[in-house]
Amino acid sequence: MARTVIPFGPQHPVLPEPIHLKLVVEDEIVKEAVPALGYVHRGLEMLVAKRDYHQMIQVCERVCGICSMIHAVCYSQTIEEMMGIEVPKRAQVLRVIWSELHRMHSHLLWLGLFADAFGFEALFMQIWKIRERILDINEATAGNRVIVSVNVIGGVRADLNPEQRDWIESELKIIEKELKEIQSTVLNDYTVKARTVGKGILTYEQAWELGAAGPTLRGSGVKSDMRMLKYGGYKLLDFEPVVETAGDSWARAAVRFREVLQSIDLVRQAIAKIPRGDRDLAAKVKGNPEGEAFMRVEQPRGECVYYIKASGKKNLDRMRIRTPTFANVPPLLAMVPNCELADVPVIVLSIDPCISCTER
Amino acid sequence: MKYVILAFIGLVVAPLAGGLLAGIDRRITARLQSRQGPPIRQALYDVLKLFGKEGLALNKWQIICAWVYLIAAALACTLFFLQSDLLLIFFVQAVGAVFLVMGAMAGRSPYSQVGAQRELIQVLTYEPLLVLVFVCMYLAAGSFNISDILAVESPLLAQLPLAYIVLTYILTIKLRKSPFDFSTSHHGHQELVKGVLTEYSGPYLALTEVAHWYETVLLLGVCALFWTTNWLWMAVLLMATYFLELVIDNTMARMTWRWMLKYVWGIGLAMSVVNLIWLYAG
Amino acid sequence: MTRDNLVSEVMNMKNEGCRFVTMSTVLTAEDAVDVLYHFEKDFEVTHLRLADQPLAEPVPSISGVYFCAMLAENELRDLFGMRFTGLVLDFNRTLFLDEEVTTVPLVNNCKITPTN
Amino acid sequence: MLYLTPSVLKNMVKKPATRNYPFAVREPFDHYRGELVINPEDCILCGSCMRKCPSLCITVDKKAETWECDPYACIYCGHCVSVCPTHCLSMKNVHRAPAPQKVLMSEKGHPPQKKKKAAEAE
Amino acid sequence: MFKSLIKNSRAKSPWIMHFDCGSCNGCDIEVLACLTPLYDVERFGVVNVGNPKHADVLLVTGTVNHRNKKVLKNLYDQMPEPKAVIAIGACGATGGVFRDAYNVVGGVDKVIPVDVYVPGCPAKPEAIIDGVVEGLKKFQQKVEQAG
Amino acid sequence: MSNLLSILILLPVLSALACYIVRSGAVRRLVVTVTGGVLSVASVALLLRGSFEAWSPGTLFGLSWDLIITVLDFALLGVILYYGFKLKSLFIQIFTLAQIVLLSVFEFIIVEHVAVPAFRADNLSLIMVLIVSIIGSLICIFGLPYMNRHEKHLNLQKTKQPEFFFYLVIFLGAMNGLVLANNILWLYFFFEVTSLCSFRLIGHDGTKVAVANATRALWMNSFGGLGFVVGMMLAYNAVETLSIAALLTAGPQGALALTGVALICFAGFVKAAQVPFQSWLLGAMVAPTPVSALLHSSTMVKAGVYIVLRLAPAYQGTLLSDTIAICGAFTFVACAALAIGQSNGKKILAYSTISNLGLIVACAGLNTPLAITAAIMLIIFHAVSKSLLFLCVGTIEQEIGSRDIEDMRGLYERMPRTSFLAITGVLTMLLPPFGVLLGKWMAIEAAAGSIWVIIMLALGSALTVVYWARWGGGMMGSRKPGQPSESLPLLINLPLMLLCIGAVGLSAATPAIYANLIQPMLSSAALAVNTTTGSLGAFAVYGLYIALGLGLFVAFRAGRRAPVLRKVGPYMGGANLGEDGSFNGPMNQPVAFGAGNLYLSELFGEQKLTMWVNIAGAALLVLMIGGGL
Ligand code: SF4
Ligand code: SF4
Ligand code: SF4
Ligand code: SF4
Ligand code: SF4
Ligand code: SF4
Ligand code: SF4
Ligand code: SF4
Repeated sequence: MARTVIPFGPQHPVLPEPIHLKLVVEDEIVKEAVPALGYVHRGLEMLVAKRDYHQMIQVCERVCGICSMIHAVCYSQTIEEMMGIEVPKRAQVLRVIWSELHRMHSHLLWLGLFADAFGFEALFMQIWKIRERILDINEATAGNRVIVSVNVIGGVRADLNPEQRDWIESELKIIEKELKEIQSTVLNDYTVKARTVGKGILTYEQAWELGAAGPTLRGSGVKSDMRMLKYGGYKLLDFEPVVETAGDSWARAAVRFREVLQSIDLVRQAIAKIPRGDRDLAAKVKGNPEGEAFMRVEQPRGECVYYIKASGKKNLDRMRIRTPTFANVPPLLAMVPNCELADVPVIVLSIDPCISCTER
Repeated sequence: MKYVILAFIGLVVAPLAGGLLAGIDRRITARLQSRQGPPIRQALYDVLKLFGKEGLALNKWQIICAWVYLIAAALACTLFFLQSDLLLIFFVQAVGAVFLVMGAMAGRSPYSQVGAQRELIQVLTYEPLLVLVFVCMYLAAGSFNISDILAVESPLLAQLPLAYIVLTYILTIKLRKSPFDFSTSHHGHQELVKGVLTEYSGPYLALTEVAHWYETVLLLGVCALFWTTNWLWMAVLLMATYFLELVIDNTMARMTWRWMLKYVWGIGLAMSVVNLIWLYAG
Repeated sequence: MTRDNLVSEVMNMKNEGCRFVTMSTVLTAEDAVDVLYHFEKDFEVTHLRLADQPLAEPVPSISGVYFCAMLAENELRDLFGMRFTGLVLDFNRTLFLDEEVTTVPLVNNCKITPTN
Repeated sequence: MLYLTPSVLKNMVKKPATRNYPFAVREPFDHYRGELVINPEDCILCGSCMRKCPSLCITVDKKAETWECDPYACIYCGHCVSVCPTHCLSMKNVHRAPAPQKVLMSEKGHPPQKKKKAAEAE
Repeated sequence: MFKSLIKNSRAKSPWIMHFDCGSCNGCDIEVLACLTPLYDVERFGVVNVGNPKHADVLLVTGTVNHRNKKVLKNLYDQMPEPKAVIAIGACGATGGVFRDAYNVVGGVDKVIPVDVYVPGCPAKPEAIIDGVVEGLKKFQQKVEQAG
Repeated sequence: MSNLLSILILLPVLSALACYIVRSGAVRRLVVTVTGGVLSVASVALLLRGSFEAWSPGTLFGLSWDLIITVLDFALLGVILYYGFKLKSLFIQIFTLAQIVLLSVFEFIIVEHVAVPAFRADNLSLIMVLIVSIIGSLICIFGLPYMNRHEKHLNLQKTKQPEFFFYLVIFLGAMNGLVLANNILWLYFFFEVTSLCSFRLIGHDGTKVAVANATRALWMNSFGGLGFVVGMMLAYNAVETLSIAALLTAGPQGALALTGVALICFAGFVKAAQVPFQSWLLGAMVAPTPVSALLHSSTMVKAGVYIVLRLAPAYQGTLLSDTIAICGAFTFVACAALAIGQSNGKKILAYSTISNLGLIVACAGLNTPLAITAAIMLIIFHAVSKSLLFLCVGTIEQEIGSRDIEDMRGLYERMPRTSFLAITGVLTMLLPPFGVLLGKWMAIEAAAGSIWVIIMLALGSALTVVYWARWGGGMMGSRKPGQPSESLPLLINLPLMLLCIGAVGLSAATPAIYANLIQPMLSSAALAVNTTTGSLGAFAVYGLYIALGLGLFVAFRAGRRAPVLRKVGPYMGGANLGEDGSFNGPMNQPVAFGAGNLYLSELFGEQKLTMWVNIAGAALLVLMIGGGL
């Protein structure tokens, strides 16, 4: 039987980013899938040689424009650990707020794209409509919609005033209401389930062994969320990770949808925890970092790892970033074979691929 | 004279109406998605623009196929307005459908090839159902001729409710609406990009678009035959049907063709058979 | 840890039920690197270090043990010009880079030596 | 099935959520980091912005007494604004307009010892 | 008459194709946001077709690198005339923060002619809409020059 | 009259002998070509003389022809039995022995030998003669250069063409005899001759598969022959005449006679490879292409449907009629479904043939004037188009070394002329304004009153669209300007061109065919058709067909005149390399274009589906024969 060879990408309307999959299909069943990367590779890790460690924050933010905030947090924490800087509590809490806002907008963005991948345009529109409110919050509080650039080594450089806090609370209420409205569509709609349930199954063992991360890992029943490490402001908050056990695309979607609701809760908790008196936003930074550090944080797509080595110079010796998608690509390669061609976008998107951070 | 006018309607007015309908469709779709949407005449602008663009196609077969698709669709539509035989109209439109597929297969493009295969599955799904709907109409009206069907005293819908539901399935497939928009889609975000239409460009894409308008009008015409006794109710029926299509389009995910083949065949055949038996018994 | 017991050490980690997190590499000299293997179990991270590994010498691949190390090893092939023996899916320096890039990016821009 | 029906029908009867940009422009947020502008009058060519800019897009040339920025390489992070000792840099709260050509922002700066004098070169 | 109809329709129906050319996603998601209810560029007849053969306007976000420059060129070549290219964000214009990284070639104009640059990092949806409008103006000029 | 009939029946026999005895290529070439020409002319002449009621040959050397035929009959069965033993096929031995016994009983005990006119011809017979003589001859002529190349491919030392053409040509005579026969014993004789010929032709190449398939063909057809003998006896029991004409005018005659008719129809079913007997015809694909073409289009299988159609008046209005319709419709849909799972071009053609024969049988079973008209139309147009397609596939196979439709993708680039003809052939099988579709249309209209039949027809015709459209579309392709077209021998080119022109031209002549040939026959059978409505009314709105034809013409002109296109490759997500559909894949390696059709193997996979189809088909057959009782 003759096989069709489909060049899926680098440019493809359902792939938001350039990645190429050579798909060999037979009767529209995928028999072989080989990826080609490198369409987004810029060479960021090398920029440490050309930027000082303060400037690198902005570069790290642009590893990924979606969870930029969390990259910056992770980078800052790594440097802070090396230099032994105590970040003011207010800054820690504020970092959580913006991080969780990023997680929400990232998850909603993804849910929309996911809906689009199985051809549910109206749902996409509905979700992205909700998401705009979060971007408005970012823009009003941090000065930009997606890449907020509020982190500096030692803290943050923007604050929330009481009116803004109230406004965020009221916006969150609206967001929560609108999310509840689409909840049954996302989780229970017959057509949605028909396209997601049982598609791209990753068992608990597979997920663990292939080194999956984030919702992809939690969708397979592994209780693993770096926020359980209680880094930064998270040590002040109640947190219990969201886990689903089915291991299919539906489970991953469900994890993310429930995490959005959880993030709303975390933001509320964090707002309540903003210290009253202490107005300190950033600690003073002196000198240059030295030594080695390894830091893990939870990004919307999962565990992000920074490894930094410095030797007391303005420029770092080495910065290594392992982003969650990098970890989720091998599981993806295990999920795609023997699925239907029509399910390829669904399965590929179900790991919430972020190629720009994968390739940096 | 009457026939000249009818032919004119079928040949010239119908596509314009189809184009406007496409615009209204997009506008309402936008509203359902809480968007403002394009102007009503947008579909006409699009096609006019396409006619002014550079034509790209992989080979001349594609161009021929695009033309045949258009001509067959136009002819089928004209025949409809001339009140010809339903089966004849069906076969003439099938010419268009087949050539669309063949055109997509004519080039070495994986996307249009896969699109063509899926389009064939769609043809495979709706054709028998459409024939059965026509047979139902035949049994109810005693003839395949539209003029005879028009002469029936009471609305066909009363006798053929299930057949009408089957027809809405067909309509969903033919209008390329979700959940059955997998061979090509009005929305670009689809795993096949544009499926059968991927390799058509510029004026040739415009031809297929106009042909699609003809087909839309034709199918709505068939729907209209279910309530011919009263203009008002006919209009209500058509509007309700079309609006229903839009709502379906906007409340469902795209399904796969395997699913469609199983369920639409199963349900469609079952309903047609029930309706047929009912007619035999009645 | 040495090059010889690398694979068996990694095997041990796997048998203990560890998850492979990633590998990192740091230049320690002009042409030598430290290779770090990071593993996780119950939120505890374990690092294995293959110290002062000369770039010219191939390293045994652990992608046979952890398939997911394949990407990381290919990346090091691209960025440091390292070689791995027994790599399950070898992109041979085409994971990220095209022939237009004629230097090994993270090794002080030395020219690449063309390989088969 | 059809869980979304109430929502879409509601959308149908409600006013669309669309902001009619560019025909109606909503009030911009105060803190939005939009177009970077310089008041060359106050620039003392100290070069702090040049050293802090993560995108390396500002060039201060003390000899030629020029301050240049490539707004098409600027990432609108605002660090230059916060380090500028004379507060001559600022950001509007609207974005910089798209243009068919890339032009450099190029200003004549004034070293501190001199008296202030408007000298713009464009 | 037909000719003038076509001409008028051109500016009313810009079909776009978006190519992410190694962007950090910041600009991408803003391009996508343009399609969503709040910005709804379909008001101007914009459709995101995702297929170069149907597109009139190419929106490019991100930096050009050695691998994707060939893709970019291919896509541009596959678009039927008349066409326009809009480079979005600092990366699309010059390469942005990344422009001195080893695998970055630079802005989009290193590979294909660009008609409009939209600054920003990321460019706001409003800026992108402005950019499309600006692009249409140029588009119209080009068409008029061609006759 | 007598001259024409002798030419039509005996000339092929003589020519065949000539081919066999004079083992020279040149002579064979001359003999076959001339025979073909003469046969064609004779068939037209016969048509012009019109139908005749009865005609019997005189005697040969004082022996009555009836006697000769009887002797030959037993001789023939003897030969078959011989092959049965030689091939060690128990089935053949049993069935043939049973036939010999029963036939002896029948001939020597039951039948009173009164003179019955041996031949008779109504328009149906005349049309069949035309098809056999003209199309069959063209195929034989095509076979001349084809077999030369074929043997070259096989590296044969000693040519086997004399036997080949012996059976091929004699086949034509037997077919002519079969369709003209009035005496049922004669019919039986010719029927058996075709069985034997097809057996020899299928096994011609002598490979293991060929022999096995030939054996299967023979045992199945012997089974059919057995049915024929039993049916003949039962029918004779009821009407007490050997004359088919008399049998028909008598109409349905009670249970036993009806069972007899059913059994004769059963023989026709086997011959027409209706399910569950489709396997012999599929197996026949191993034979050289002219054989397949001959079996499929104008001879063998058409003999089967001819018998069913011929007997239609004898079971009109009975339950048997309905069951025949359902059996036929089932074959139509089942084989169309099976065809979808195939990528072997010849197999697709085979399934399509069986499927279409099923449709014809269904029409016979529907047994209304409209349906009978549809059946005859289908026989005509199917024969022309199918032979064209077979010959095209044969030509293509010799050129590209494959009969797989996947390998024919983009064939236009390499063989523009043949692929153009093949595409035309596909279109004539599938779309209006071509004749086959017209037949289908009438069939659907005729079946509208019969719920199960119409459902199966609706499904079947949709399935048909799928396998034809993808084949036709797949053959289209790009061509670089100035690339030379392929060159073919005249004797291959000519039959192809004639058949193509025939397929298209005859469609245009449909109304004339209907008015002059079919209608008179039906009205003579006192079955008036109201020609002003329905599909027959379409003949009145003939203008539409002109419009559609004109549309096709306009489209082709538009295509030809289209401006020279800028060369751009197909859409490959931007990774395209050049224009031939290859792209830059992982590791920067070029990946070649590849495309395959959907075969839906889980739904239409041959193995699984065949089993179910066979079970259902057998059940339906039992129902049918039982229904006669
Ligand atoms: S996954 Fe990577 S590329 Fe994608 S948004 Fe996140 S950081 Fe950016
Ligand atoms: S890990 Fe992915 S989502 Fe998170 S910041 Fe990086 S690129 Fe963005
Ligand atoms: S006084 Fe001189 S340095 Fe200061 S702002 Fe003006 S030009 Fe710049
Ligand atoms: S403009 Fe940017 S690059 Fe230039 S000196 Fe200032 S900070 Fe550095
Ligand atoms: S706004 Fe854009 S161009 Fe400017 S620095 Fe940021 S990414 Fe680069
Ligand atoms: S805003 Fe940021 S990127 Fe732009 S010039 Fe200032 S420091 Fe540089
Ligand atoms: S703009 Fe401000 S920071 Fe930059 S050189 Fe002038 S005074 Fe210094
Ligand atoms: S311009 Fe900024 S937001 Fe846009 S892709 Fe480049 S770095 Fe990302």
